[in-house]
Order: sequence, then C-alpha cells, then structure tokens
Amino acid sequence: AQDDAVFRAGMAPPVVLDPALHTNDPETALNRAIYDYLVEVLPDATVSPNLATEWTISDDLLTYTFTLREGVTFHDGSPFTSADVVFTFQRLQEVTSPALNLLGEFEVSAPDANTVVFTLAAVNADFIYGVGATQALIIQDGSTEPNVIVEGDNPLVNFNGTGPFSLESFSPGARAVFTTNADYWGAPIAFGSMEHIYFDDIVAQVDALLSGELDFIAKFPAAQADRIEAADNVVLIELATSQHPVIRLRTDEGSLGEDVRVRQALKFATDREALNDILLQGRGVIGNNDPIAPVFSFFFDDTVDNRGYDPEMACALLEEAGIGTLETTLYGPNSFEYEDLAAVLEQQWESTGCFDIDIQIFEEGLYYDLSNPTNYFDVQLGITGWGDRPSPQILLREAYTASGIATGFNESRFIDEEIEALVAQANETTDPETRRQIYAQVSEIFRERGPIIIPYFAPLFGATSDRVQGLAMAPFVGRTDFRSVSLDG
Amino acid sequence: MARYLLRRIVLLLITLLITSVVIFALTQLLPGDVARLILGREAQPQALEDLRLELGLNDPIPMQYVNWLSGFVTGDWGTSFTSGNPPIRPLVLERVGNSLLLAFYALAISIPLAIFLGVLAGLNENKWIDNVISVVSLSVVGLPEFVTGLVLINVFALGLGWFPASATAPADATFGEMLSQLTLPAITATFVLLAYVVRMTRAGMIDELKKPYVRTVTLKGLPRRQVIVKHVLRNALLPTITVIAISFGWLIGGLIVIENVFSYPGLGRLLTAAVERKDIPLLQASVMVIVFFFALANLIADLLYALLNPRIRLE
Amino acid sequence: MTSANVSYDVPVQPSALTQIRRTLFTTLRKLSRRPLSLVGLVIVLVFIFLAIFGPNIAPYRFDELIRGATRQPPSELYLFGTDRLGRDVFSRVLWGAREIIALPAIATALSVLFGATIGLFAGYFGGWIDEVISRFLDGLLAIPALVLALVMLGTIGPSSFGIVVVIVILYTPIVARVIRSATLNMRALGFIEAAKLRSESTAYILFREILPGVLPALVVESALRFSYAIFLTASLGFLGLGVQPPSPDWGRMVNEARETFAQTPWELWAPAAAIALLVIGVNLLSDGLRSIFRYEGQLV
Amino acid sequence: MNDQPIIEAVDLCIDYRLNKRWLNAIQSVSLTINPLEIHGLVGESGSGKSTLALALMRYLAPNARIPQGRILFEGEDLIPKTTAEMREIWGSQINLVPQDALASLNPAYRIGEQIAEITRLHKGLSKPEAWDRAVEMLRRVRIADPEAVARRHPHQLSGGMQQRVTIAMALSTQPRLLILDEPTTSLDVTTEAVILDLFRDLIRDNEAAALYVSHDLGVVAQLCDRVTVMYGGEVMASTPVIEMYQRPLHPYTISLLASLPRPTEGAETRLPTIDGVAPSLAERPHGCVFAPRCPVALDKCFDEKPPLEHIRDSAGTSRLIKCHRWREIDDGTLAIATTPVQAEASAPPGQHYVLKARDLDITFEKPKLWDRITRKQKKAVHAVDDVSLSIRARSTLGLVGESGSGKTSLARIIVGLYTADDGEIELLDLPLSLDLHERSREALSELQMVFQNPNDALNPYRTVGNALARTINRLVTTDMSQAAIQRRVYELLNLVRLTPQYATRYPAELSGGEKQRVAIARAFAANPALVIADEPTSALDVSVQSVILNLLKDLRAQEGASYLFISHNLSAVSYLADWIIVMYLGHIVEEGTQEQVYNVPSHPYTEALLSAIPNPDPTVEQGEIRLDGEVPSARRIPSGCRFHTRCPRKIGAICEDETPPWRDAGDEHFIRCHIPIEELIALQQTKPDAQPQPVAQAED
Ligand SMILES: Nc1ncnc2c1ncn2[C@@H]1O[C@H](COP(=O)(O)OP(=O)(O)OP(=O)(O)O)[C@@H](O)[C@H]1O
Ligand SMILES: Nc1ncnc2c1ncn2[C@@H]1O[C@H](COP(=O)(O)OP(=O)(O)OP(=O)(O)O)[C@@H](O)[C@H]1O
Ligand SMILES: [Mg+2]
Ligand SMILES: [Mg+2]
Repeated sequence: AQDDAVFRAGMAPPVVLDPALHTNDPETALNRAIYDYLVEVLPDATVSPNLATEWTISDDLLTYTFTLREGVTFHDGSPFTSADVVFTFQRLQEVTSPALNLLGEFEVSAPDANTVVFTLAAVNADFIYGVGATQALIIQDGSTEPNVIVEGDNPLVNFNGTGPFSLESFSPGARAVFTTNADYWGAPIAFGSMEHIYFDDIVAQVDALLSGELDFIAKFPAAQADRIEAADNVVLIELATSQHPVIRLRTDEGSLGEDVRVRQALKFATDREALNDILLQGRGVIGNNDPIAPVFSFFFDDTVDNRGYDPEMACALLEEAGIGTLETTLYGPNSFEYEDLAAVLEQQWESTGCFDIDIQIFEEGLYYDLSNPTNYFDVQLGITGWGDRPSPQILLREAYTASGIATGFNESRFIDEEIEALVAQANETTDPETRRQIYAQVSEIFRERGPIIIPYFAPLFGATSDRVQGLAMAPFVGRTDFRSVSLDG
Repeated sequence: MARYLLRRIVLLLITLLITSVVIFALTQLLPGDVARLILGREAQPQALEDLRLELGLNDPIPMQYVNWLSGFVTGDWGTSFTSGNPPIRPLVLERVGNSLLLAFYALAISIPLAIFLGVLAGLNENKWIDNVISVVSLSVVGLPEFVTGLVLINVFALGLGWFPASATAPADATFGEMLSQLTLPAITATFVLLAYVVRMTRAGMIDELKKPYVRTVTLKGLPRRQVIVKHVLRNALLPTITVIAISFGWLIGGLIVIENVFSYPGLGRLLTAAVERKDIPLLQASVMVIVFFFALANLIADLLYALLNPRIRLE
Repeated sequence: MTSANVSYDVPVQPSALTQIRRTLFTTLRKLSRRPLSLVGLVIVLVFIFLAIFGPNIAPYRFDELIRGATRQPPSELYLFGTDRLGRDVFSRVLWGAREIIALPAIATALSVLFGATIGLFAGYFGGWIDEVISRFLDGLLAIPALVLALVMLGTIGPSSFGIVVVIVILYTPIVARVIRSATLNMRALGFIEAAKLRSESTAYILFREILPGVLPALVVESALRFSYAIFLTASLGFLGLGVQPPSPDWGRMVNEARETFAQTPWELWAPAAAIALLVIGVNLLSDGLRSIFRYEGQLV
Repeated sequence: MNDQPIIEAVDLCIDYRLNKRWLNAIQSVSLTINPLEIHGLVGESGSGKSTLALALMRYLAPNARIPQGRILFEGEDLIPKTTAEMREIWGSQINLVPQDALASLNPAYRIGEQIAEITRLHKGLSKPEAWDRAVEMLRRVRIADPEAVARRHPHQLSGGMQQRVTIAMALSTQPRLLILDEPTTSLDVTTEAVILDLFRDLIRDNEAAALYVSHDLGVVAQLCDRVTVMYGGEVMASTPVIEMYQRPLHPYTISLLASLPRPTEGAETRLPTIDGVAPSLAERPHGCVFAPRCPVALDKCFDEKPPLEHIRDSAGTSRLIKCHRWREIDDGTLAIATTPVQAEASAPPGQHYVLKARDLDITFEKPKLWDRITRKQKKAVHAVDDVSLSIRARSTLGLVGESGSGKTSLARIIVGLYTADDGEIELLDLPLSLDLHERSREALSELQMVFQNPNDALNPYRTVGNALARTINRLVTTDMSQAAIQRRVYELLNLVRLTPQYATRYPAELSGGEKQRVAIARAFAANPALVIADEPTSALDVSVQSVILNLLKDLRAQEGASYLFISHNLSAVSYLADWIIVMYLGHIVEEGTQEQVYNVPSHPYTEALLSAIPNPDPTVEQGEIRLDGEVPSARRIPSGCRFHTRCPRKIGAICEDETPPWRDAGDEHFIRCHIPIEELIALQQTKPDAQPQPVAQAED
C-alpha cells in the first residue's frame, strides 16, 4: 500500500451526519467510509456479503437470519457483535430513518453473538435492499449520538465504526480527512488516506480536478462533461441511471391537470429530442414519460408508441378543454441543468401559440423544503429532480400511488385505481416476467393520462484524475465504494 | 482622546446590540422549517418533531433571543444544527483565522499598489497617466468578482499552472502552500478594492496639493520629493486610511463570492451555508462576528484617523 | 427716486423649463471640456439609448431559441454568437440594457428618494432627531451588504421585488448619510436663515431651499450607488438569489455563462463587458460631475 | 550697502490659461524694491497683487506663464532659472509670509519642526541646533513660553500666534527679501495692530527688504515706505507713502482714499464712491483699465493705454504713474471731488423706541447627558450675558467688539434665529416672543436682517427677482396681485440702485457688492421698522464698502427704518451710528452716543479698540495702546471685570474679584469700570506707556 498517497474527492458539504438519517451523496460518502453495511447492494441491484457473511430467508419470506463476520473490530478496538446490529436497526426504527421505506415493519433480535434474526410483519420484496439501505450502517451498541462532534481534545470520538477509514479531522463545510483503518477486516486499502473536500460551486470542483487538486468528482452538468472529455489528465465516467427530471402537473381537484387533455397538451407541446440535444448535447436517453427508465432494460418497454412533438395537437387539446391559452408559472430548483430546462420549455410551449408561461426558480434547499410557502410539492406545475432508484417499483410506489401523498412524494397527487392495483400486484411478486408485464401496462396508462413529462433520463457524470484505478462509480454516487481504489504514481 | 475612545467603544457596543436584534429578527423570518432542512426531504414527521423539540425551536421567540444572547456574551455560542452539530465557537474562530489570513494577504497586495497608483494619478491630475490609471482601475472593478476569479483561474491555474485553482486550505499546508493557494483569491479581492483605494488616494492627493501649506513648504525651498513624501502624503493618506480600514471589514465578511469561487473556507462561506440551512445559532454567531469585525474596522479607522490627525488627537 | 408706475415685462423667474435647459446646457458644456467625462457621458447615453430602443434593434427576442444554432461563435449572423441554448447573445445584451435600468436603477432611485428625505430631515433638525436617526442608520450600515442581502433574500425569496427591497435597505442609509452631512453644512447659510425669517414652512426650506443645493452631491452619489447596484445584482445572481430566467439581466447572463465558459466564452464576455463598460461610463461621468460641482460650486 | 535694488520687476507680464485661452493677468508691470525698504502693494481684490508678489519669487500657478519681462533679484534674472535652482533661493534669500496662517502651516507637524526644517535645509544645522533656533525665533516674535509652543501643532494656537509663527519661519534664515501677502487680513483689529508693530520692528531689525501686500490703505500707510497701487493687473501709481496720502496724483488713488470712512467724520455725510466693479481677466478694457470707472476719463482714456511713466512731480518727488491726466491733477487744474458730501436730509431720530430688549442671555453647549455620565466638567459657552439695549425710531445703534464678543449672537437673538434662554424683547411697544416660531408674520416683517456673508445670503438656484418676490409674498400681508409683486420687485431693485434687468440674474452672475445690495433690498421688502446688519461690509472691498454704507444711509432716510449695525470696524460704525454699544465677552462695557464713545472718557477696552485702527494718514500717529493676547474663551470667562486679563489700566485685585459698576459719564453715557470717571478722564488725556509684552498662550 502507498501509505502516503492521498485520495481526494470533491463534493458538496454534508449537512446531516447521523448515519441513520443522512440522505445525500457527501453525507453517505462520509458515513460509508467510517461504517460498514451488513450487506452491500451493488449497482446492478445484486446483494453481496459484507459484515454479514451469509443469510437465509424463511420460506414464508418473513424471517431473515444473518450470520456475522468474526474478528471485526470498531476503530476504538472493541469487537463487533450482534448487539451492535440489533442496536443499529432498532435505532433506525426509533429515529424513523428513511431506510424504513424499504425495510417496512420488522423486529430484530440476536440469538447469539454472531447471528441476527429479522422478523417481518408482512412480505416485503425490498427488505434485503433495506438491510443494505443507505442509512443502515452499523454503529456501535449504545452510540446514542453517532457522528456528533463534541467539545474538547478529542472531538471525533463519536465517529466510531468498523469501516475501512477512520475520521481524523473534520471541518464542517470545508473538508474531512480520513486515515485507512489498518485493522480493517477486508482487503487492505491501497492508499494511505482520503480527503473529502467540500465545494459550494460545481464549476470550482471541475476546475480543481482539472488543475490536479482532486482525484474524483461527480454529478456535474453535461456542459462540464465536455470540458472533462477534452482534457487529457482526467477520465470521464458516464453512467446511465434512472435519474431524471420530472415536469409534473397537479391532478387533484381544481388543479390544472385535473383535465386529462391539459396533461396531454403539455406532452404534445414538448419536444423531448430537442431538449436532450440542447441541454445534454444528446447524451441523455428518451424514455416513455413514465418512471421506468431504459436502464431497467428488462422492464423498459421500447415498443410503447410515445406521443411525439405535435404543437397543433397541443393547442387543439387546450381548445377542446376550453382553455384556449394556458397561462401559468413553471417552478423549478436551481440544480443541475433545470434552470435551462425551464427556459427551453417555456420557449417550446410558447412557440405553439397557446401557452403563456412564467418561470420561477428557487434555491434547491428552499424549493424542496415543505415548510416554504412555495415548494416543489405544492406548486401547480413544477420541475423535480428524481435521483436514481435501484428499481422502478420504488419510484412507482413512492411517487405515483396514494400513499405517496402523505410522505410528500406524490407531488402530482396522481391517484389512479389501475395504477394502485398494478403497483400492489408488483409488490408481491418476485417473478421478473410478471413484473415486466405489469410495468408494460403501467407505461400504457402513463401514456394515456400520466401527469408527468420525463424529457430524458440524464446520464450521471463522474470524473477521476488519470492516476485513479479501480473506481466503480455507483448510481447513487455517495455509495461509491472507494475500498478498491488504487492510485498510480 | 481617552474620552473619544470610550465614547466610540460604547457606540460600538450599542451598534452591535442593535444589529444582534435585527439579525435575530431576520432569522426568525427565514422561511423553511429548520428540522426539515436538517433532516431532508425524506424525513419522517416524528423525527422532525423530535428535532424541533430538541433544538428549542418551539420556545417563544423573545426567550430564544435572550437565551442566545446571554449564551453568546458568556462565550457559549451553542452548537450548530447541522454537520455533526459542532460547537460553534471553535468553528467560527477557525474561519475567522482563515478570513483574516486572506484579508491580510489581499491588503498586502492591494494597498501598496493602490497607493502608488493613486499618488501617481494625483500628481498628474488629468494628464494621460491619470486617465489611464483611472480607466484601468475602473475596468477591473467593473467586472464582478466571479468573472475576474474565473478568468484568473482559467489563465493562471488551468492555463499556466502557476497556482492551484482552489484554495481549500488543508490544515497541514505549509505557509508557502497557503500563500500559493491564496494568491488568486487575494488578487481577485485586490481588483475589487483597487479602484476604490486608488480614487481615494488620488482625491486626497489632489485636495492636499491645492492647500496653501504646500506652497509654503515649496517656498521654503524643500526638494519636491520631500514636499510630496514628508508633507503632502502624510495628510493626503488620512482619508485613504479610513477607506483601507473599512475595506478590511469588508474583506472579513464580504468575500462571500470570492470564497465560493475558490472554495476557501472563510467566514463568508460559513455564513452562506448557515443561511441556506437555516442554522440559526451558526448564522447569528457568524453574522455577529462579521459585524463585530466590520464595526471594529470602522472603529480602528476612526482611531487611526484621530491618531494621525493632530486636530482630533489633541482635542 | 421711486418708479412704482414703471412696469417691465421681464419675468421675475424664468420658467422651470428654461432653468432646466440652462442647467443641462451648462453642465454639458463643462463636461465636454473633459475628455474622460465626455467618454463617460457618451457611454451612458449609448446605454440609455439601448435601454429605450435596444429591443427594437435586436434581431431576436431575448428568449428566442434559434433552432439548430446552439453555441455558435460570433459571426456576421450572430454578432456576439449564440448561447448554450441557442439564443442570440447580442440580442440578449440589447434587451438586458432595459433590464439593468429596470432593476438597479429603480432600486437606486428609491434609495435616493428615501435616503435624501431622511438625510435632509436629520441634517436640518440636528439634535436628538439626528442622533436617533444616525444611530439607527449606523446599525444598518454595520451589516455588510452581501450578508444582509443573503439573509433578506433568504427571507423574502429571490425575486425582482426582493432585490429592489434589499438594495433600498442597503443604500438608503448610505445616501442618507451623504445628504445629511451636506445638509448639515447648509443649514446655517444665510439664505436658509432668511427663509426662516420670512416664516417659510419646514417642508419649503427642505425641498425648495436646501434640496437644490445638495443635488450635486446627490447626483454623484446616485451614480456611484447605481454602479454598485449593478454589481450587487450580479453577485446575488451568482449566489442563486438573483432574477428569474430567462431574463437577459447581464449579471444573470454572466453567471449562467460561467458553466459553459470553456465552450462558449463569448456568452460570458459580452454581458461582462457590458457591465464593465456601463460601470466605467457611470463612474467617469460621475467623476466629471463631481469635479464640476466641486470646483465650480454650482451649476448656474 | 550698495544702491542696487533688492528686487526689480521690469515690464513683467503674466498670463493665466483659462478655458484654453491665455488671459493677461499682469500687464507690463515694473516695480523696484530697494534694500531696507518696506514696499506696500495695494489694490482691490482681483487686481493681481498676489500674482505679482509670488511672481517676484518666480513662483507661478501651474496654469500661468511669463510671456515677457524680467525679474532681477540682486541683479540676477530669475526667469531663466529652473525650479531646482530657485529652491536654493526660496527659503533662504526670499521668504514668504502667507495670508492664511493656519492653512499655510502643515497641520500634521509641530510648530518647531516646521521652523527647524528650513534652517536644517538652508543653514545646514543639525536637528537639535535647528530646534533650538526655532525656539529662539519664536521668542523673537514675542511668544511666551516658546519651548512649549514649539511642541504644539498649528491648530492649537490662536490666529495671532499662528501669524507670528509664519513670520518666525520666514525670518529664521535671515532672508534678503520678505514677501508678505495680506498677513493680517483675517485678524481682529486689535490683533492686527500688535502684529503690525511686530513686523515693523522685525523687518527693520533684520535689515531685510519687504513687499507688503494689502487691500487696506490704512495698514499700508502706517507700515510702508513706498506704495504701489495696482488696478486690473496694472500698476497705476507708485509713490512714497506720505506723498500718496498727501498728494495723490492718480484718479484711482484719489478715489480710493476718499472712500474710506474716517472716525472723525460726522454722521450726516455721504462717502465719495467709485462706481462700477473691477473688471475680470476676460473683460479688461483695452484702453486705460480704470477708464470705465474713472470720474475724469476722457475719450482718449478709453482708446489708448497710458504708459507707465517715471516722473518727478511738481514737488520734486519721484513717482511711477500711469495716467493720461496726471499733469492736470498735479498742477491743480483738475480736481476730483474727495470731500464727503452732505447726505440727503433725514428726519432726526424719534423719541420712541422701535425695540427694547432687557436682560438677554444665551448659553451654548450646555453639558449634555453624556457629559454628566462621564462627569466631565464641561463649561458652557456663555455668549450673551445680561444684555439690555434699546433702539429709537429712525436711528442707528452701532455694536462693536472683537471677534467672539457675542455681537452676532445678540443680533440673532433679536431676530429670533437663536432663542434666548432668558430676557424680554419689545418691538414697537408690543412684547415679542423670543421663539421665532411664535412670532407673528407682522412682527417678522418689521424685523429683518442683512447677513455678513453676501455669498451665501442668496440661494444660488433662484433669480434675484424670485428671491425678492418670494419675500414680498410671505411678508406683505395684504393680498398682492402678481403684477403688483412684480412692480414691487422693480421698486426694490431701484431702491438699491440696480436696474430691472437684475431681476432675472442668478447670484453667481453678481459681484459681492451687488449680492449685498440684493440682500439689503430683500430686508427692506416689507418696510421693516428695524433692520439688523451684521458686518454687512466686512467681506467686501474698500471701494464697495463705501457704496454699501452710503446705500444704508440713504435707505434710512428714505424708508425711515432703524438699524442695529454691527461691525468690528469702528470707522464704519461711526459713519452710520447715532448710538454705540461696545461688547466684550458677552457683556456690554460701554454705551453712549457716537461722540461720547469716541471721545474721552471711554472704557479702557473702547480706548484700545480705537487705538488699534490703522489710520490711512501716515502722518497721524497711531494710538499706542495694544491689547495683549486674544479674547479669552467664552467658556472660561474671567472673574470680576471680564476685561481684567488684558486691561492696560487694571488697578488691582478689585478688578479680578468684583464685577465693575456702571458709571455714568453724563448724558446717558455709561461705562462699566472700577475706575471712577474723573480718574479715567485724567488717565486718558495722558498717554500710557504700553510695553510690548509676550503674548500669553491661547487657551485650548
Ligand atoms: N491660477 C489662476 N488661474 C486663473 N486665474 C487666476 C489664477 N490665480 C488668479 N487668477 C485671477 O487673476 C486675477 C488676479 O488674482 P490675484 O490673486 O493675483 O489678485 P489679488 O489682487 O491678490 O486679489 P485678492 O485681494 O482677492 O487676493 C484675478 O482675477 C484672479 O481671478
Ligand atoms: N451656535 C453656537 N454654538 C456654540 N457656540 C457659539 C454659537 N454661536 C456662537 N458661539 C460662541 O459664542 C461666542 C460669541 O460668538 P459670536 O458669534 O456672537 O461673536 P461675534 O462677536 O459675532 O464674533 P465675530 O466677530 O467673530 O463674528 C463665541 O465664543 C462663539 O464661539
Ligand atoms: Mg491675493
Ligand atoms: Mg459675528
């Protein structure tokens, strides 16, 4: 191992450090460096052993038994046991971690020091993903305040995990420095230390990468991808994911999209090819205006005859709906290329002659904040960014069923009996082919009356300096596994 | 003079108190739910409510203010709502250190340059050299900081590779590395300051050169150099000193844009983050520190002015 | 010796129009003697012209996407090139001139209005009224501009209205301070006291006797404030608190163009140069005005 | 010592560049100053005195040039010299004593350093030597405690001391020639008298020659050997001082001398005046520059510039003169009216009073809350203390006193611009509120004021006509039509001898004298019963001063108003006033009729004021009483008799302890002094031996 080699990753500053509650990339990156998952969910949605060496599922699909790895220690030297796992999962329940979305209702117990048993309240096909969920990082038994900085000489005592790195220093908003854990149970890490350097500005990250101050960055807009491709000391990573912007209309009573013709009109007025060309230089993939992305290749139905750009039809539909000219405001966050997306959409729609659109862009944090008077969830017509999900099922369940209204995910208030039934059906089947057929029907319904436009599925960009080897960027960038990385020179 | 000093300090404290109320009031108006901002979009309602209770967000607002203020003056600045809930004081003080470093560096570049240019322009009032200085310094100030920063990065970091493109200030950096990192941000700040100080110095020179004592000194037969350096500059720089001290205040808290462009962990960025996350204790503490330095800079400006100006010093 | 029965038809006071024309003419004549100020004047006039007629000259609308013409370098067809979305940068810059007038100029005008009124009152009355007003202004001034802007805009949300409010809050105290000290210098002058001795109302003294005298200081300060306002709007745009797309606000354009600077540098240069040029013009002009007022005391 | 002149200007011209044109400021001037001579240079403002004086040092403004002429300093031409070469001469051979002493000293350095600098440079003295020499020079200009003063900064000294410092500086290198550019213009008469004595002695002691620039013929007459009179950039005449006074040959000199108000003249006369104003650079006539204002100009004078002739007059005196008609004046065939003419007869003062004021009091800068908190013993400024006065109908009450004695404060209390702390005022037998806001419009219209500085008396953004019309509108209560107001405006202009065309002019287009006339017209707009004039002529040239004084006198006759006329110039007061009150540090010390105050007995303070007036007749011995030091600060008013700290006739401890009683010298002539009237009369008929003493340091 090159003990003095430093791996430097650039990212936005983390805000929520609690391993059970964090949600975004830099937070996850920090946590998974310090802690380990019981099982590792790989980008291709397969699950592999990690702190758990193996597991069995009972026939009724209600009991999961995990066997734990032996000889693992925490950074402070204390051994890792089943008590830690039980504590961790109970804490997830206590703090109502987002991981519960996948885990559902369960009970956890430890028959012995090396075994943990989960008992489910109902069958849940996603449970195993829940065990490997972003927040399901194993903390030490009794850590009531994990990742809280304390006053005094040793402010980082609460950052105590079994992970490949231990936190050496942490300056909020500036950087985190990790040293490799010499006693790590896994394969030894090929470099001496790791730094996460926090940036507020994405262009600054790219500049720093280009001038050799960083080894890895991700999630930059397509325009920056061109720059990186053109430079010779860096390597561009382009990952097709299910990440996408959604342009959605509210469909609840009294809303614009209550009338299906309005939903249709918007779709006809949108030239998705042009959007992809202008905003992503054609790097995106056009889908079917439903959340089933082409990356889910098996589930994606490329035979759906999606309705193309037809401005006359759009106007005719509006006329028919008795609206004539649709005057409204398009809201959006200032992340990714969404500001530009709004500007281009406005032009496309207005050029049909039957739209009159204003744009209102909010700072990302504010826009996604439900207590803000104008937020993504309440506006009539808005752009929302949806991150990568490992399966279409999660997206459908979260965003387009009745249960999604209470959780703030069903922003279009789209409740369609057929969809409800299809999603419930898909939830209970583990057979891929059945699911595929269900999803084909879902696509058809979205084509018919879906309240959303998905202009494209944007690729996820990442880049490394040319000395980085063995880095496999995860679709959820924060979960990218740096253990296998090595550095040349 | 002592009386003057005392009076100024009392006024400074009053100003700080007024500002603290203003800031506190403003933060109360910030939209958005702190708990949700902290826990994010996917947080569960129960978790949100727990957090609110824990942070004392349900207390009446005047009580929150009094709690905060009494803590603040006794040195207990509380803990941040976010990023591992660090104790605020060490965090802010660390950033103050960074900001001071950048401020001093920027001043070290800009002051001698600006004074030199200003004197040169003032001595050649309305001649071509004056016009050139005036237009050039205005041109650099006419560009927003993020444009000059961008250009500097593209030319000197990405193009020539002389300096790093970011100034992320690792704790273990050597002084040389630090300087190299801070050069481009400091130059960017210089661009902003330059025109202002140049014009002040120039105006000071022109005003002073018109005063009768310059004629007296010249007619004593003193060499021109001595007339300028010993007599005119001494008085002409008085208003400039005020401007410099005030720009120092600006350098501490006003470099938000530059800190963003170069990702320098200064007070400005800390503050921006605090605003975005509605991290009220952190926001209040950092604004108070910025206002303190701003007011302190003004105080120092006044004192320096008084000290160097016998008319005030000897009252 | 008396000639009460003689009547003359010379008017006692020329009409306001004549007076304004005369003032304008003298100022222009004096300005034209200073080459740099003349340059400033020309720049400002050109920009005012563009603000009025820019949209008429512009070949495209500011938000019009030209099909198949994204990222075109400057050419005869697209004078300043086209941007990443295929909008004509030249047209956007022309439209933006109006935008610049609309935001920073309106905000400056309001600050000047409020600031001058407050300054006149504080300076004229002095005493505890002045003391209270001054302390309050000091308190506001002690908060750095961007900090206040950040917190305020975080509060009311990024909107044109919000930006105007922020600029007004920031600049009113500054203008008030300048006008206050100018007024302080004037309130003991003979003609003010003469007005008191003929029992003029306070409002008359403030706005008819004093205001014309502080006007030069006000003009110069407004010019200065205006250029800072342009700057501040641009910075706010950078921090994500600026005006809304697809506005051709120059600050916004510069900020948007940052991301594609490597591919379409012209998209950044055109608005950046426009800002710089306007700031230079305004400052050169205000420099000129300042020296005219300073050395020659008055306009007529 | 040889006969070679110290400095000689020959046919010197100086141009200024204005608006891209070269304008002639000094036209073919010749001037010679011989060793040991004190040469006076007089002329109205703008006549080019300063330009010439500095040019003699070869010091020019950046926009000036010397198109022709020579400047010979001890025979050597200075014009071809470079500035670097001149630096050898500046400060060592030719030194300047500037006008505004405070502005001419660098505020940042100690007095001692500023003097020492020059001897270090030119005499090669070491630092301590130079410092010692500076202290020595301060002692020579009779500054008490020179060691301490040397360590002070300029602003810590009083005006008189500052002026002493500049002269100490100028003399410290024993120059051959001193240029003094109006060094006493901004000082009080009493201070001026002391400084002039000092100059006279020091210049003589140092065996230097001097050029003394002044607009005050009195000062020049008392100090100089020879006088050069300038007008419009040209030398009009150059004469030994006695000759200038006794046998002036140039019409300009004659008129100038005649227009000076003299203390001895009665109140019922008009001063001869010079009409018109001095021309600006751009509009100088091409004939004789003085022709347009000359009472005896011929057509020839307008067409042809007279030469500057070196002549010997009928009495054999050698003179320079520039006039076509000097011979006629010399041989007596041409006479120019110089005696004051009888004024228009006016009704004698009435018996009833237009104004009675009792026990007026005002205090400034009372300690504020802050001072009480910091327990700072801050003294208030007691500017007017227990002053009573009354003014009869159609009469003038003159008010004199040194700067800071409270004259302006008193005037402003009466018109209501300051609200007195205490006291009563009756206007036309009706009580008048002390607060301006409570005064009725009628009361306001009866009581108007003419301010000291004509330059800020009028709003620069309003025409003359508008200013007058507005006043009529506000103060004349009967409704007047627009046309009637307009008519009244023209009437008023006519009253102050301005043509109707002035109605459309802006103040910037008027000369100082014209502005003051408009201000006077404004004061008369509502037919006031009482006009208060606070030093209305002190900012004006001598020639203009006489015009304004005449005007005021005429208006009193025509309009039947009374005046409270304030001046530090006793001559001007005597010309106009029927009664006079003398103020010192907020107190009245003497009051009586004009004759009473001017004659024995008078208060020792009045005596000193009278003694200090420089008389333009060099043959008249100047009074010898000099007041030491400056007026004490009104914050620290001396105990007992306020004047005891400076009184040359102080009789002992009683003066320090007890407030002096009012003594009646007969016929309502009151003097506030411990010395009984008879003793005062006896004392004042013999001359006291006043010793020049070092001045005490100014306070603060
Ligand atoms: N630097 C200059 N540029 C242009 N004109 C000037 C300059 N200095 C003086 N003048 C003009 O030259 C004329 C003579 O000025 P100067 O100062 O010599 O007069 P003065 O007799 O000393 O007057 P005062 O009594 O007011 O001091 C005036 O009309 C003045 O306006
Ligand atoms: N508004 C004021 N505030 C404070 N002190 C004042 C004010 N007005 C006058 N004084 C002080 O009162 C005293 C008398 O001043 P005043 O102006 O009445 O004297 P004056 O005789 O008119 O003098 P001068 O000849 O200089 O005009 C001075 O010490 C002056 O400093
Ligand atoms: Mg002069
Ligand atoms: Mg006065």
